[in-house]
Amino acid sequence: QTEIQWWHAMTGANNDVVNKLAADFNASQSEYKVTAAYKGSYPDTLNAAIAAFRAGNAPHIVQVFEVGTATMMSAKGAIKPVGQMMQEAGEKFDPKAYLPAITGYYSTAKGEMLSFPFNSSSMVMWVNKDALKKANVAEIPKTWPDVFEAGKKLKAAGYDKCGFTVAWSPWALIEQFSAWHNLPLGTKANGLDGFDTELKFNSPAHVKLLTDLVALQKDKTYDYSGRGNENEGRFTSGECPIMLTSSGFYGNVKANAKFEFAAAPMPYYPDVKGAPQNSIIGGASLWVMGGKTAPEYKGIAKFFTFLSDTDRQAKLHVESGYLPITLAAYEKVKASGFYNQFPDRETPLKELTNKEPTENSRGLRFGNMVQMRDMWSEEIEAALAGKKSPQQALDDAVSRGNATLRQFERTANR
Amino acid sequence: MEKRSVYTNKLLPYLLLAPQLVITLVFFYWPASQAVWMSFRIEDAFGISTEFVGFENYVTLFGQRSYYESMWTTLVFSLAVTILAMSFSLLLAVMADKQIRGGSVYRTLLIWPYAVAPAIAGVLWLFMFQPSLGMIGRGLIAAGVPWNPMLNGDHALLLVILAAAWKQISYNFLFFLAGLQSIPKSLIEAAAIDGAKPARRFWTIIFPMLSPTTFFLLVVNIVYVFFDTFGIIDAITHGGPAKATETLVFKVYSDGRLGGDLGGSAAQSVVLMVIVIALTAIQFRYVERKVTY
Amino acid sequence: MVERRTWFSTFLPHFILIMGVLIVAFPVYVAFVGSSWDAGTIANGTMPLYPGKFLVENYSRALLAGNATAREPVGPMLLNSFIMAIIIAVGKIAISIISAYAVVYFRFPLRQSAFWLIFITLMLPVEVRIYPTYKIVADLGMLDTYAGLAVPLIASATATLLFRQFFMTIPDELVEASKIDGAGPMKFFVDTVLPLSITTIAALFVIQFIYGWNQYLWPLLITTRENMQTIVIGIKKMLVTQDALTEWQLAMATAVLAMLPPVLVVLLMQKLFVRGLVETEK
Amino acid sequence: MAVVTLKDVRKVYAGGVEAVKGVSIDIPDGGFCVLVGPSGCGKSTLLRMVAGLETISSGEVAIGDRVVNDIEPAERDIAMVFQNYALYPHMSVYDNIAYGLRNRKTPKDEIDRRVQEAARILAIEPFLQRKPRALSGGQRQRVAMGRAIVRKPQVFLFDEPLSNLDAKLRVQMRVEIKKLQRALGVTSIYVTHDQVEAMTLSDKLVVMSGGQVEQVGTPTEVYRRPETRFVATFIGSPPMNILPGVVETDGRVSVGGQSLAAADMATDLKPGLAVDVGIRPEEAEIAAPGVAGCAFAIDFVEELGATELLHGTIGEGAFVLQVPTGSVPNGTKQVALTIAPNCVHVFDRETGKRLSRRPAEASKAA
Amino acid sequence: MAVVTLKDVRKVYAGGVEAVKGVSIDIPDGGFCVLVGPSGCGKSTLLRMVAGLETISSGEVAIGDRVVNDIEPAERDIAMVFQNYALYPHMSVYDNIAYGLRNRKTPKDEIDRRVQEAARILAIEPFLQRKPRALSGGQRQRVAMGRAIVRKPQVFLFDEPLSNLDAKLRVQMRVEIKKLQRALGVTSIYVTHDQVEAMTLSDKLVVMSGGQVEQVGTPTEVYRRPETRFVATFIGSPPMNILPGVVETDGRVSVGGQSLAAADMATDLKPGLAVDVGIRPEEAEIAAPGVAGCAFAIDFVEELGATELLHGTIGEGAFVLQVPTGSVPNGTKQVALTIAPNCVHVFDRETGKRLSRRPAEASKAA
Ligand SMILES: Nc1ncnc2c1ncn2[C@@H]1O[C@H](COP(=O)(O)OP(=O)(O)OP(=O)(O)O)[C@@H](O)[C@H]1O
Ligand SMILES: Nc1ncnc2c1ncn2[C@@H]1O[C@H](COP(=O)(O)OP(=O)(O)OP(=O)(O)O)[C@@H](O)[C@H]1O
Ligand SMILES: O=P(O)(O)OC[C@H](O)CO
Ligand SMILES: [Mg+2]
Ligand SMILES: [Mg+2]
Repeated sequence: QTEIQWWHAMTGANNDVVNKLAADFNASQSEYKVTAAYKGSYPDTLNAAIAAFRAGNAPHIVQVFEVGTATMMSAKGAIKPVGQMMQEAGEKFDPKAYLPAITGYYSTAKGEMLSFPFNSSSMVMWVNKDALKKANVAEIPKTWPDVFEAGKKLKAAGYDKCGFTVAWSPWALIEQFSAWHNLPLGTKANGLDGFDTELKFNSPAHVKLLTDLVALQKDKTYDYSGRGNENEGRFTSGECPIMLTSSGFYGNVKANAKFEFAAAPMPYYPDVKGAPQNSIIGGASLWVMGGKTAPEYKGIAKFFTFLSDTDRQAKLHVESGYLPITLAAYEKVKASGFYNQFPDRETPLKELTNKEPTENSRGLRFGNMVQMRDMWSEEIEAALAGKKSPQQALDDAVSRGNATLRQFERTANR
Repeated sequence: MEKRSVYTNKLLPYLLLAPQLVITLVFFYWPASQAVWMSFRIEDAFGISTEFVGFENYVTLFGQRSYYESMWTTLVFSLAVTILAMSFSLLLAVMADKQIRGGSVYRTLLIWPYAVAPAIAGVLWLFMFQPSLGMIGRGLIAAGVPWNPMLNGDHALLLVILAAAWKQISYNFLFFLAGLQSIPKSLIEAAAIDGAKPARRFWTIIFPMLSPTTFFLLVVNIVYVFFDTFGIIDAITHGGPAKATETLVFKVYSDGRLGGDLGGSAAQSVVLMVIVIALTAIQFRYVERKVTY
Repeated sequence: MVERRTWFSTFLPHFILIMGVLIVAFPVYVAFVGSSWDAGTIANGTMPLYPGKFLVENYSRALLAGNATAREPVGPMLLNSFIMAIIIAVGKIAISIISAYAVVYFRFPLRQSAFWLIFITLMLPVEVRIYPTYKIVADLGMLDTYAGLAVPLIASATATLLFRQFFMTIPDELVEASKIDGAGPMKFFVDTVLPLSITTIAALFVIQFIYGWNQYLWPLLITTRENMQTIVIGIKKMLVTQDALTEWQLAMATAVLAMLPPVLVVLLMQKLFVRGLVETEK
Repeated sequence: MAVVTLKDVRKVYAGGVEAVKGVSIDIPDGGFCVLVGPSGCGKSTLLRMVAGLETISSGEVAIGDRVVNDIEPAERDIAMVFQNYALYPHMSVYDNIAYGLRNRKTPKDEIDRRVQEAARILAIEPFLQRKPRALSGGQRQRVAMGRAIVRKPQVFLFDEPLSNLDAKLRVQMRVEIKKLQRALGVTSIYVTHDQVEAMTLSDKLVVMSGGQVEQVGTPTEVYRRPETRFVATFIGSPPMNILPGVVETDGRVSVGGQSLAAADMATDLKPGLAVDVGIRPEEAEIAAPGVAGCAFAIDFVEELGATELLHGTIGEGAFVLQVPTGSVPNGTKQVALTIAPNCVHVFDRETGKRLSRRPAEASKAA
Repeated sequence: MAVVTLKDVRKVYAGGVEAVKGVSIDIPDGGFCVLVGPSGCGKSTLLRMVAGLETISSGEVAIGDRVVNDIEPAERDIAMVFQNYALYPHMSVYDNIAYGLRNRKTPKDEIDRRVQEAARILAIEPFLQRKPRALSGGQRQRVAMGRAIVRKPQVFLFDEPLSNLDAKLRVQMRVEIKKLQRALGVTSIYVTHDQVEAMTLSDKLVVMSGGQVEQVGTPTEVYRRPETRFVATFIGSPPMNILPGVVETDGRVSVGGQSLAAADMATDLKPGLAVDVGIRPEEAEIAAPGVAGCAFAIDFVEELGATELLHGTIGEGAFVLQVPTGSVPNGTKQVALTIAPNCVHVFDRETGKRLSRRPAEASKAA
C-alpha cells in the first residue's frame, strides 16, 4: 500500500470533513492510503511544508492558502504541476470544469493549472440576527456607513466590547476591499501579469476605511480581531454580532452559534465608483510536491479525481460553506433548490460573480505574500493603536511590501 | 584549578570525550557554521536557487529599522523581566531567610513554577488576561482600563513581561536564598555591633555581599529572556501586535519561518551567537573571579 | 538573634511571603478552575473563582479523546514528552560525565581545546541555529523520531561543567590512593567516581528532565506526525484554532496535566533539585 | 572601660539545649578574663550573650552599672573580634575599620584620625586601601582588631580570635593582643579552647565545662590548685596524670602501693576511701639512687629536645613523666619517683571535686 | 621491608618551579625517616616521588635494589597514609581496607583474614561495616592506617597523617604510629611540619628548606648540634634565640657586651667577625646572686603553668627565657644569665652555616 501524506490546516468542523474524505477514499480502494495531518494554521502549514521540503521529506499533498500561491508557483522544482501530473497518471482533468474565478487563480499565464482547488471561499459578512433585532437594526447593513451605524446601535444595545469586527484583517481590509471597490492592490493586474509589480493600496479610499475604523476602535464600536481567524469565536460566542470573515466559517457557526445568523455580502463605500465590483476567492488549494515516485503520483491523481466527483463537491459545499468548485457541482446544488431554501448560502458565489472581473478583481499573485500580510497587519495594528496615522501606516505597508517584492523577484527570477 | 594527580593513557581520554564531541560537532558546530555560511547568501524559500552576496544580508539587517526596534524591544523586555523578577524574588528571599521556621515550607511553595514550561506559562497568563474571557482581563476592562493586548503593544509587552517574570521568580528566589544563606552570620553580627540598623545592614552589607549572585542572575535572566521566552511570546502574542513583542530570537524565527528570508535570518542568528558568546565570556570571567570572594 | 523579635517583625515576613506565594500560585489556580468548567461559561467570561463540576469530564476528554482542534488525546503526548525528557536527561548525564572525567583526570594533547569546544556551547541554545540543525536532523533521517527529538539537545556544556566542578572537589588523594591500591582509570571511574557522583547525577537528572519536558520550539519543528507530538506542543496547537472555538477548558486541563509531571518532580526531589540548580549554574 | 557582671546567667536555645546553666562572674574594670573549656561547653554562647547577639534566658548581664539584657548590641558599647574575623569582604580595610564610626555619625575628620591611629598602632597602614582578601591571615586578624579598638568601647569581646592562624603567628599575635589590651586598659572577655592562650593571656581564668563554671581564678591558682579533676587534666600539657589511690591516715594517700604525703588533702577523709590522685608530669622527680619512691615502669621515650617524655605505668595506671633530656640513661626500664606533698592533688572519685584541706577558705579565695 | 635510597633526586614542576633541588638520603631497612620543614619546602613532593605519584625529573629512587623511577605506584609495593586519609567515602571501612587487596586479586578468605587482623591491631573491629563519615577523626585515621598495613608493603609513606586531628588525639596517635611501626618493622617515610612529631617519631630526621636538605641526623643530633641557623630556629620550641655577636679570641664570643665561651666554635675565626649566636630559651640559666652574666632586661612574663616565658632583650636583641614558674620574683626587671659553653651555637652571619670546631668530622657524623 502506498502512503500519501496530506498536510492541512483545517480545524473544527472542517477538520472532520478532511478526515472523512481521507477515510472515504481509503475505504474506496486498497492500493493507496491517504494520511491527513493537521499542521497548524495556514501559514504554519506552509512553513512546515517548506521546511520539510528543504529537509528532503516533504509530504505529498499540502494545503496552501490562496496567498501562498505565488510562492508555490515560483518553486519550480519543488512542486509537481497538477495538470501535468493528472495527465501523466492518465486521470481525466479538465480545468474548464472549475469555476472560472478559481481556474484563473491557480493557473499560469499559459493556462496551466498548477494546484488542485480544494476549499475555495470568499469573504462574507456574518451577522447575528438576534443581536440586530435587539439593537433595533431593521436591515442587514449593506454599506460601510450602514455597518458603522449598526455597530453603534449594537454597542448601545449591550455589545459594548465589539460592535462589529473583521477576521483576516489584511485579507478583508486590503485585499477584498480593493477588489470589491475595483481599486488596484498592485500594478500588473495585481501581479497576475508578472513579478515586477508595485503595490498601490494606499489610495484615498483605503485610507478612508482605515481612518473610519481607527475612529471606531476608540470606543470599540469596531474592535480589532487579529491577523487571521484565531478570533472567529467572538462571533459564535455572541460577543461580536457582525464579523467579516470567510464563507468557510459556516461549519463552525452552525455547530456553535446559539442564535440566528446570516451571511451577507461584504459592505462597500457607495461613493466609490463601481463598487461593489466582485470579490476574489480565498481558501486554499492542494499542491503536489515534487520528487515523488510515479506510483505515488498515480495515487494522488486518483485521490484528486475522487475529490472532484460532483456529488462529493456538492455535499462539501453544503456542509462546509466552501464553494462548489466545479461548475457541475454548482449546477447540481442550484438544481436541488438548496439556495431557495438558504439564500444566503449563495452569497459568496454571488459576490464572486457580481460583475465581470477587472484587472483589479481577477485575483492576485504576489511573492512572499505571507510575510507581506504580516507587515500589512503590523501597519494596520499600528494605525489602530494610534501609533501612526492611517495614511502613514498604509504608505509604510506599501513601501515595506514593495521591498519584499523586490527581494522575491530577485530570488525567483533565477 | 587542575588535578594534581592524573592518568596518562593515550587513547582512553579521546574515547571518553568522543560521544560528547561528536554530538557537539554534528549538532552544534556544523549547524552554527551552516548558519554563518547561509548568512552570506540569499536563497528562495525552497532553497532551489541561491546566490552568494557577501555581507549584503548584514548590511540590509543593520539598515532595517525593525531590527533596531526588535533590539529595543528585547532590551526593554529583558530589563523589565530581570528587574521585576529579581526584585520580587529578592524581597521574598530576604523574608524567607529571616524565617527560620517555615523557611523550607515557603521554599517549597515558591519553587515549583520553575518546572512550568514557558509556553504553558504563556497560556496561563493569556487565559487570565485575555480581554474578553480572561478573569483579570475582563476585570480590568470593567474597572475602566482600556485593556487590549491584541492591539496595544504596550499591553501585550506588559503581559509577556509578567508571564516571563512569573516564571523566573523561583529561579531567582532559590539563588538569592542560597546567596543570603551563604553570607556568614558573623558579618551581620559584626555590623550589628558596629551599630548598623537593619535597613543599613541590608544596604551596606547584605546587598553588596549578594552582588556576585545578583550579577550572575542578571546574566542568566537576560539570557533567559533572550531565548527561553520564545514559547511565552509564541503562545501569547506571536510577536505582535505590530511587532511590539518581537524579540531578537522571535525575529529570527519569524523572518526565517516561511523561508522568505533565510539569509537574513541566518545573519540574525550569527549576531545573536556573538551576543551570547560575549555574555558567556563575561559570566565565565566573573564566575572565575567570584571564587575568591 | 541580632534582630529583636517584635510582633511586627515576626508577622511582616510571613505576610509578605504568603502574598508572594499567592501571587505565584494564582495563575495555576485559575487554570485549574478553568479546567473544571464548560466551554460556554469560560467563553462568556463568567467563570467564577471556584471549581465547577466538569472536572472529570474535561480531564477524561483531554486524556482520552483530545479536543476538537487537534483530535489528539493527551495520553500519548504525555508519553512522548516523558520519553523525550528521559532520553535527554539520561543522555546528557551519560555523555557529559565521561567527557568531564576525561577532561579532569587525563592529560592529553588538545585537552584544553576539547574543553573549550564543549564550553562554548554553554549558553548557546538551539534556537539560534535552529534551521541548519533542523536540516541536519532531517538529513540524518531523524525527523519524527525520539532520537531526533532528543539527541541534538543532548549536546550541552552545563552538565559537563557541573561534573567537572564536582570532580574538582574530589580530593586528589582519592585518585592517588586508588593508584596505590592498584586501580586503573576505568576502575577508578566505576569504583569511586561514579558512586561519589550519585547525588550530582540525581540532581542533574531532575533539572534535565524538566529541561527536556519543557522543550518547545524544537519539537514544534521536527515532529510532523501527530503521534510524535509532545504535550507542550499539544497545548499550543489547541490555542491556534482556525475555525473552531478554542476549547479553553480542555486547553487548561491539558496545561494542568502538562505541568503536573515536572512540578511533581521538582517538589518530590526538592533537595536534589535545588542543589543541582544552584550548583549547575554556579 | 567598665566592670562586667554576670549574675546567674542561663541560656536555653530554642531547641531546648541548655547551653549555659547559670554562670556568675565579675570582671573588674580593665581586667582580662579568659573563658576556656572544651568544644561545646558554652563559651561562645556566654560571650554572645554579653555582646547581645543571643537573648538571655534568665539572669542578668551588666556592663558598668547598666543592666544590658534588653539593650541592642549597638548600644552596649562593646566591640567584638570573631574567629573568622567577619571582615566585610567588599570594603577596603579603611572602610572596615571606619564602618562602626560611620554608623554612629562620627564626623569625617574624626573618623580619619581614629582610623589612622588604629592603623598605626597595629602596623596596618600600608594595607588600608586593600580588600580583606588581599591580606594574609595575620593581617586580617589585625584589621579585625583595628575595627574593635577604633571604637574605643567599654568592653572587648574575643571569640577564638587566633584559632585560624598557624602556630607561629598565633604565638606572635597572642603577645600583641596582650600588649594592646594592657596599653588600652579595656575590660576584655576572651574565649579560647587553647590552654596556652588561656594561661598566658588571662588575669582571670574561667574554666567551663558542660555549660557550667568549673573554676575561676588567676592562671597560677588554677594551675597550682585545680578545683576539679576536669580542670586538673584540662589545664597543663602534657595533662596531669590521674592515678587511682586510696586514702591512708595522716594526710597520706597510697598510689600504686606507695604512700605519698598530700599536703592539701582534707584530713577528715575515711581511710580506705578510693580517690583519684593527680600528679603533673613535670612535678614528679626521679629519686636519687637509694631513695625510696613510686615504682615507675618505663615503656618508651619521646624526645622533645630540651625535655623528654617517659611513657609508662605506675601500678595499673598509665603515667607520663617529663624530665630534662638525658635524665635517664638509654634503655632504663624502671625508676623510682618522689613527689613533693604539695604536688599531690586528690580528687573525689565520684564527683571529681578536689578534696581540699580547708574547703571553706579555698572556695572563698577563688 | 627494604632499604630506600634517594640519589640526587630533583623535581621541576611543569610550571618551572624547582620544588626539590637534588636530595640524597638513604633510609635503612626498617628505619623511620621523618621529613620536616616549613610549608612549601618540598617535603610532599619528595614523598610523592617515592610513591610514584609524581614523575622524577632527575636522579634515582630505589626501593630495595630496584630503581623504581619508571614503575607504577601500584607496583612499587608501598602504602601511603594521606593527610585527609583519602578514605573512599562510599565504601564501608571493611571495603576501604580490602580494596587494594581485591585489585590485586587476592583470594577472598585471605582478604578477610588480613582485614580482620588489621582491624584487630588497630582496634577498629566494631566499625568495619560503617561508612567513613560515621567515624570520628581518630577512627578515620586508624582506618587509613589499616588500609596501609593490610597490604604488608615494603615501605610506608605518611604525608602529615596527624595534622587533621585535634591536639590531644594527635599526641595519642603519634604514640600509636610509633608503636605500630616498631612492631611491623616496615621502613617508613613520614612528612610533617610539626617539630614535636618530627623529634619524637624519627630515627632519622631530615630537615628541609627550599627544596634542599639542611641537615640529616638523629633527633638529638639535630637538636643539640644544628648545622644551620635555619635548623636551629626551626627545631625547638620556643625557638632558639639568635643574637648578634662578635668573635673574640680563645673560642669566646661577645654577646650584648658580655663574653661567652662557645665550646664548639671554630678556632680559626678572625676576632671581630660579626656572627649570629644561638642560645636556646631553656638552656640559659639565671646566675646565682653575685655571679656575673649577660644582662637580660625582662619585658613581660607569660605563664605556661610549670614553666614561664620571660620576654625581654639582651643588648639590642630580643630574647626569650624559659624557666620553671616562680624562678624570678614578680616584677623583676633585670637578671643576669649564665650560659654553658656547649649551649652557645655560633653561625655565619651570611650563610647561616654553623661555625664548628671540626667541620670535617662534624659533617661526617651527620
Ligand atoms: N543556635 C543554637 N541553637 C541550638 N543550640 C545551639 C546553638 N548554638 C550553640 N548551641 C549548642 O549550645 C552548646 C554550646 O555551644 P557554644 O557554641 O557556646 O560552645 P563553645 O564552647 O563555643 O564551643 P566551641 O569551642 O566549639 O566554639 C552546644 O551544645 C551547641 O550545640
Ligand atoms: N603540582 C604542582 N605544580 C607546580 N608546583 C607545585 C605543585 N605541587 C607543589 N608545587 C610547588 O612545589 C613546592 C613544594 O611543594 P610541596 O607540596 O612539596 O611542599 P610541602 O613541603 O609539602 O609543603 P606543605 O607543608 O605546605 O605541605 C611549593 O613551592 C609548591 O608551590
Ligand atoms: O478561512 P479560509 O479557509 O476561507 O481562508 C481564508 C483566507 O483565504 C486566508 O488568506
Ligand atoms: Mg565557640
Ligand atoms: Mg605537603
